[in-house]
Amino acid sequence: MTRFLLRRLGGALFVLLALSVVVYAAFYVAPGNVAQIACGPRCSPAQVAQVSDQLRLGDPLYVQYAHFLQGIFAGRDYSTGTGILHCQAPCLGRSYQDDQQVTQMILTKLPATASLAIGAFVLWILLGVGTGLLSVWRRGRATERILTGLTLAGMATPVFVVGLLLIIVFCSALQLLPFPDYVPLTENPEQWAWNLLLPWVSLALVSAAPYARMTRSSMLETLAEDHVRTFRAYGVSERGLVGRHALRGALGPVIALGALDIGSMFGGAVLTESLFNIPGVGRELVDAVKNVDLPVVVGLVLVTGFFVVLANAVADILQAMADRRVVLS
Amino acid sequence: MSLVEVSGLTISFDGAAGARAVDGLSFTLEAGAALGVVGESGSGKSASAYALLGLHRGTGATVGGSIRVAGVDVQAATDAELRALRGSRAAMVFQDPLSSLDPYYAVGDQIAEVYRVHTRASRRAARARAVEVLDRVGIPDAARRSRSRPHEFSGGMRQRTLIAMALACEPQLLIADEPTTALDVTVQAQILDLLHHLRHETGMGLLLVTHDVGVAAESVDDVLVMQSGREVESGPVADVLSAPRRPYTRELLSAVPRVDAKRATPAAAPGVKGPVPVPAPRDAGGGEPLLEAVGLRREFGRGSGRVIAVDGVSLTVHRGETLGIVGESGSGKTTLGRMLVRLLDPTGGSLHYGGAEIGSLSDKALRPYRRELQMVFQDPVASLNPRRSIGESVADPLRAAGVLDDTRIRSRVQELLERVGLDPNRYDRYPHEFSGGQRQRVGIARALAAGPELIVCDEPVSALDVTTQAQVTALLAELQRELGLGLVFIAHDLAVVRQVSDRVAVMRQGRIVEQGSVDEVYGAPQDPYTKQLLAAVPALDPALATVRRAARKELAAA
Amino acid sequence: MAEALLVKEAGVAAAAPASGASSFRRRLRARRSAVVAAVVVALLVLVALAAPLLAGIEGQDPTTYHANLVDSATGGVPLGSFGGISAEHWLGVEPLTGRDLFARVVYGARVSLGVALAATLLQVIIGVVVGLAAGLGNRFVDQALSRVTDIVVALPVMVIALGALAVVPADFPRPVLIAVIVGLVGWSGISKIVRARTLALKSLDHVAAARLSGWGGLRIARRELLPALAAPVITYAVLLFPGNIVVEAALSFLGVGIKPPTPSWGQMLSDADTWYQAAPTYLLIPALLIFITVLALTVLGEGVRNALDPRVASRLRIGTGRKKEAGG
Amino acid sequence: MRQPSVISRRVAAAVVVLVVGSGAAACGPQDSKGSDAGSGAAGKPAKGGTLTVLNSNAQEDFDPARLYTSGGGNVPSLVFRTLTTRNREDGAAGAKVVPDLATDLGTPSKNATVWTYTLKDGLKYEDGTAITSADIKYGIERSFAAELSGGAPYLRDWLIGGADYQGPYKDKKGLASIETPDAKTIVFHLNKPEGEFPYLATQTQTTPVPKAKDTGTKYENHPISSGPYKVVKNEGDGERLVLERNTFWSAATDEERKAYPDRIDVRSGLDSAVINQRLSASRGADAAAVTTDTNLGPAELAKVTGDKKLASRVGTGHFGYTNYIAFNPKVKPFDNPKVRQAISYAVDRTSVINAAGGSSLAEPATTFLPEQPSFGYSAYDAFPAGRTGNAAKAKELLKEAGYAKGLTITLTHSNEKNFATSPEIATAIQEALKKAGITVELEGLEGNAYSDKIYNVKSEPGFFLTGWGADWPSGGPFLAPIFDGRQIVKNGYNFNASQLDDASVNKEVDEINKLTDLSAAAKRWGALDKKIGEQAVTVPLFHPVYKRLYGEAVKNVVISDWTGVLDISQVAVK
Repeated sequence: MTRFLLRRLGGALFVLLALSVVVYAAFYVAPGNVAQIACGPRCSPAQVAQVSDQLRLGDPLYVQYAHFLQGIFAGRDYSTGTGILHCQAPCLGRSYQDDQQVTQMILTKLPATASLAIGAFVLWILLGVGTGLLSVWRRGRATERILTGLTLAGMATPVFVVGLLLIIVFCSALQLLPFPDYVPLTENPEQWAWNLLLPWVSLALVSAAPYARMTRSSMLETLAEDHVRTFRAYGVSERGLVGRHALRGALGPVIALGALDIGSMFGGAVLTESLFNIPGVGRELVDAVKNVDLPVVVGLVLVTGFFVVLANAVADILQAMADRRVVLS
Repeated sequence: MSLVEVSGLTISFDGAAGARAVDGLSFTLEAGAALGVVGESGSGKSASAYALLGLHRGTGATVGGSIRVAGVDVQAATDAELRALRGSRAAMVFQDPLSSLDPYYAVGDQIAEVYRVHTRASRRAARARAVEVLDRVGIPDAARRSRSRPHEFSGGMRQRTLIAMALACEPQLLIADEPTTALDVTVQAQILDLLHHLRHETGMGLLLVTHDVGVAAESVDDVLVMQSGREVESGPVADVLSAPRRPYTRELLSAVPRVDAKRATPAAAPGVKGPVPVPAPRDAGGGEPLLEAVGLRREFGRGSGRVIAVDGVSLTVHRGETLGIVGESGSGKTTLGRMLVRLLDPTGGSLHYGGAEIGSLSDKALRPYRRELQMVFQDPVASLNPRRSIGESVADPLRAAGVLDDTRIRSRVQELLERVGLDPNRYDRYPHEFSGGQRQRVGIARALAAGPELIVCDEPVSALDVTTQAQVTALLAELQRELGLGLVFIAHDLAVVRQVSDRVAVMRQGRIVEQGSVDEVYGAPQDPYTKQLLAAVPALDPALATVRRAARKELAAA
Repeated sequence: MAEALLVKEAGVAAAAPASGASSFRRRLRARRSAVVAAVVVALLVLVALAAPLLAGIEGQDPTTYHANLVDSATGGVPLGSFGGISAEHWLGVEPLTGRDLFARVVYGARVSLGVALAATLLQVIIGVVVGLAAGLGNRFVDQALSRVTDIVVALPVMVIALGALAVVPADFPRPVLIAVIVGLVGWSGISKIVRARTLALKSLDHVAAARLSGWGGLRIARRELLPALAAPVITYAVLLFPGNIVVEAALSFLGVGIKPPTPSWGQMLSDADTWYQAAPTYLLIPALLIFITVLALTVLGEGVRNALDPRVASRLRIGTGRKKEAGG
Repeated sequence: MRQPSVISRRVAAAVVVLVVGSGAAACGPQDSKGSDAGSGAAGKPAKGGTLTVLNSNAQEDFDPARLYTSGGGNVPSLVFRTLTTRNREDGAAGAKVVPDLATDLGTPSKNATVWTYTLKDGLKYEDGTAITSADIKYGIERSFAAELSGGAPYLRDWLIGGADYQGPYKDKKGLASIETPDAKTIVFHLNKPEGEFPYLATQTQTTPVPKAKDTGTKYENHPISSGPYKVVKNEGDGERLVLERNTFWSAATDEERKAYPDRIDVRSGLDSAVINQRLSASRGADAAAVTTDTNLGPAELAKVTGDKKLASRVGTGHFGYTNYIAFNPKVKPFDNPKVRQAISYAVDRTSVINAAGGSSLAEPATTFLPEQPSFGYSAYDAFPAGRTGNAAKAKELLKEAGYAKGLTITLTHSNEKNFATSPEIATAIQEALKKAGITVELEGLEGNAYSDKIYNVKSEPGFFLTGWGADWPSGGPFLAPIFDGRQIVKNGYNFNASQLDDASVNKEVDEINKLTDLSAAAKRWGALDKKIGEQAVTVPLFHPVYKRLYGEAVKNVVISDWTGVLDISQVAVK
């Protein structure tokens, strides 16, 4: 198990490094005048020169990248002409347009994203697994068909469509909920929850569908397996079979998918954040893209990649722990 | 009242109109007695066994007739009553012991769960009971091992665990559905002995479902032979086996290869034209050497995960002779077979074919030899491309040779199909339209199409029913004699190997432990493992079975 | 693990042979929902292809302004009921500009479906090539390609697409760009499936038999492997397609996708999102269209999967060992 | 507005701040029926309560040196008093400049190159210390420091030695062209006549900063108040700003600021939809809420107009702003005046106005100057296109220009949904020109890329959408940056898109700048506008109208033509 763990984490680290190379190359090498783009359109030639100097664009590519890496692991200094600006590790660079450190920018956005992701995650797991369980429990009846239909509809609906409809219904038509406007948890927990309710629900509604499907298909698969037949032949009731044996079999894939999803969610639920005006990582990305704020884009892509790769590794490890057989194979 | 009373049982899948898997089956089983239900695949034997516990309920299968088990009318019982019967008064042991246990829970917990369903025992008491029954079925250090999960157990231990689960509630009836089919012959013998022992100890009734007449002969008092959902014949096992009244029973029995019989070809079976003469016995190593392996070795993986599948095997195959290779699962016999035709690269040793060293040739350099070394595979489903007609599959080696034009290829293929006993007009049919035995014939035709010097047959009949088995082995023997091929026949079944081979090699853990002429090896085995193997083969004669059981006990004690 | 999930999703583990096209069609037809979905998809494709014709029948085009059809004083709400639906304007007109919504919707179908189709094709091509190479190549090739695939898996489509759209010059045609980005980022699923399937197939005896026949590697790949890969690849591609539609719609919704005046559904939705009170039809039409399209494609994908992989259907039947009886 | 002085979005923001986030007072000249002075909830305004401000843009860099405002800004004006300020009255009256810290609008001499101001008595900071003329000088000097960049460039351009001055941190000697002979007097020496210096003195750079309290770039966290409110909280780089009464401020010295509420809570970073939703719901604290930077969009206006109660809570304002098509005559075929004239004739202003949100949010423009007397507006229509364009006349001109078979041109626009330079407007023009036989291809750019391209002489396209707003309500800052040939900026932000360098225009600009009689100057600006208009280097499209919601409890809404936004210093919530 330890070996597997180490191997998996090592692999994740490798993928991350490779990812950073790819992203760095893609964004800092491909397009025209990098310093001008990073600095922003209104920079004077002197400022562009300073940025170019700070990014060490004069150096060969691998040296630039080495400095970029050094920033991530050890921090780096930027010369501003008059003084030195220190950027602490993990330093993802500076946004010249916003005059801020990228790491700092991302960190300030993370609480909102985490609020959205964790709340929605809890909701969609409950909703998804519950739906899956119910449709297996009531298999062959109308309930199952209805739930299967709803699940398909859920899979087919983009979050921005669901979100818009929910806003229209609950905020505008019925006026039951405030127009969502993020309030930090630390400021007012009650307001925090109320304002996040709609984003949570929208995200949960669309994200739950794959879980419902997966729970259902895993459970049906398990129910068709020989060992379930064994316990049926030994007088274990249907509830015991579904609840104890089939659900246990569905757990592995659900945990794994969950870890993956929450990982990518931490990289920002771009659409949900944009739609509901949540000042999180995803919306920051959209803004950075619109402003062509290169260091921020690169930083966000890397951070997102980090969460996804981490989640992938965690998913594998959880899956292995849930199903010891995986380790053996 | 009898323990089991079944009358007029009919089972059909896919609705009442569908074909009947079981049709009008009646039998009874007295308390403490043992009944063997024997039949080939598709005979409806397992479906009948499931019906005893009402396991068809809710699956869409239609079950007719009356079934009484331990006083419960299975057909009329409520779900709750049925559940009370299952596991408590009648317990079942299944074929595949790995998949029949929940991989996620410790074996002790699984037994305890079953125990608690039927008794009001506390968790702790149930666990204690689990350890008790595990101990009783011979799991060493049961208290500790009860915390293991199924995948940590060997096949035999898993089957013991299932039996322990069955014993947990002290049932009156034990239904065993092919309990040893997935096991090696030595383990099979142990499990059969265990069942025998438990039956005498507890006095429970046994219903044993098996395709293997030998297994039935070893274990039961009465036997019921089934074919296509109907009873063919039934009676005390000694009577039925020694004096079968019905032709099907006779055919079945004659098809069963016997480990104690000298090499013989079974009587002509449908599908093989004309009587097949018994080949004249040849001296071992009579012909010229065709293929010679010296110190052949194969490893998989690296580092600590390294496995040595074949460990320094040396053997020779002569033209016109059949070399049998016998061994249990994991002995490396399949790996060896694939190396002989160079589907796998040896990691060590040398392989000489017709004077050339081919063990280390590259894929390209190997091309000229490819067609001379052919193989017949175990799985008749996987060995044919489902998307190509069988004619096309057989034509492959001809096309690859690139000598013949399309019409000539077609006629040559049809010739070959006819030669292996298939209708040549089915050239354009797809594999799924053929039965297992027929597909295996296609595989043989394909091997022949290449014009080989040597054919390695890897378990060519193990996936087939016993009667089909006999036909295919007969075909192989005939072809070999006719074409003067070198044949390597790999199998786990000692009897089958004896039937077809001139010489035989016994493999264990990647090595050949004993090699010699058939008569030497089977008649006077030298290696203890060979002895153990031979002793484990079930005998068709119940009386002999008893003797052997005693012998096995001795061997184990020794 | 992700691999296991993917493989499971596309029903790849099944070794079940597809026994001919006719039985596939039969199984597909057996599911009424799949038939309805197929009809809907066919209609949508037809609409996209015939967009100029349809707009012509209506007598409108997607770009002409109709200042007289909106109420200028109140912010440009369409005059008339239901967003200005009339005999001339079948779905009403756009607020502010008075452009014909029906014409915009049918032209938008071209963009939405076209971009998604191109992206899917690209994903399939890259995925199959990489997957085959990994499955057939030696240890080193497999390792290298699998790592590359792992990296691509780690690239979140939306994030990468957003990033790439930021740096590519604005005059590069957006529909092509989006298709290329989505194609380049989204092939990992297919390649993993193809690799897994190739590895499984490679060990099958009929492939070994083909080797013994004396055929070379390429011929074996073409004759023995590719036909068997078609089913899972098609299945997965059909399942990918609606996802790609959503990505395009999402990018356009965020305002970084298809540029005006080219209409696309996501962009229409994004333009409409403030109008839900004043002109609800303006919002509902693109929202419904996206929903219906994606739903139809998803249902069709399910149908195709079930039809190509009968095992899925049989899995739902909870047999008691009948499988064993019938086998052999 | 000329040389970019900051590395940031700030300049972009500056345009926005300038346009939206600034001052006070009421309605357009012909449209004054819509607003009567002191509208809002009934009842006499009274002191007390908390006013909430819901804004999109944060009050970043809340430092008087760094702010770029028109007339001292809206929120900033609560904390920062300036030498002069805008008149806090509705409509055209609000476009006048009035004294603030100074006793009058300043005394010009030597052909308006020397301006002298005297401070009022009893002026105090929030800590009770007295405000001196040296503090004002210091405040201005700070704005020259590179690290405190952001303000308008006029001081640097106008003050003698301004161009080379590095600010008080690097240059301890200070700026010699500002003299403080005593604690109450301050004298400015300009390098050329500038009759509009009193307007410039409204900007926050003339706010006094006590040297002892200056903390450089950190000053923005707690700038020392000279106005009626002081900063008690400034979080998230101006996202949340809480102001409370400055007890040392005396209403007796300040005729402009009413300062009714006790507390002002500015919450920014909100989505515009959220702001309008909250204002229309007007629940709880939002009943006493206003916004200073968020207009009603077309869709929201449509909803609001349908609801009488809501409609009564809409403030309408006219900020001096013109949206127009700019030509770059250096790019063919726009070098040909006939082509430019043809396009001027072909434009369909009705479609354009619809695309900009309809007739309630935009008024058609045929002049470059906004329709306000303070700008010197004089009506003209050089190329009468009628309501929906004159395609026939356009075709005729094209024929004369040698494009009888039509031509294809590219229109550059922004992709931002701002209803000003956005795709809808570009497509409206595209459609209109199609009728005249001109095929228009659209080039839509993201915000930054767009402004980067159009404001750079090297990359400037030939035909694009843009807009211009004044730093103060006069023709000077409206016309000079756009049409004065000496204001073409080669390395940096250039607003003279047509790169017009007409000696007669340049001369007239200089002549008008000498005038200290602002109304006489206004007349001549109007005449200059007409003269330039005939050259067809721009096509004026429309002047935007601002409509903004305010909460139910908000009283005394005053909207001047200077800012077009309700003036926070006048609002009461009790």
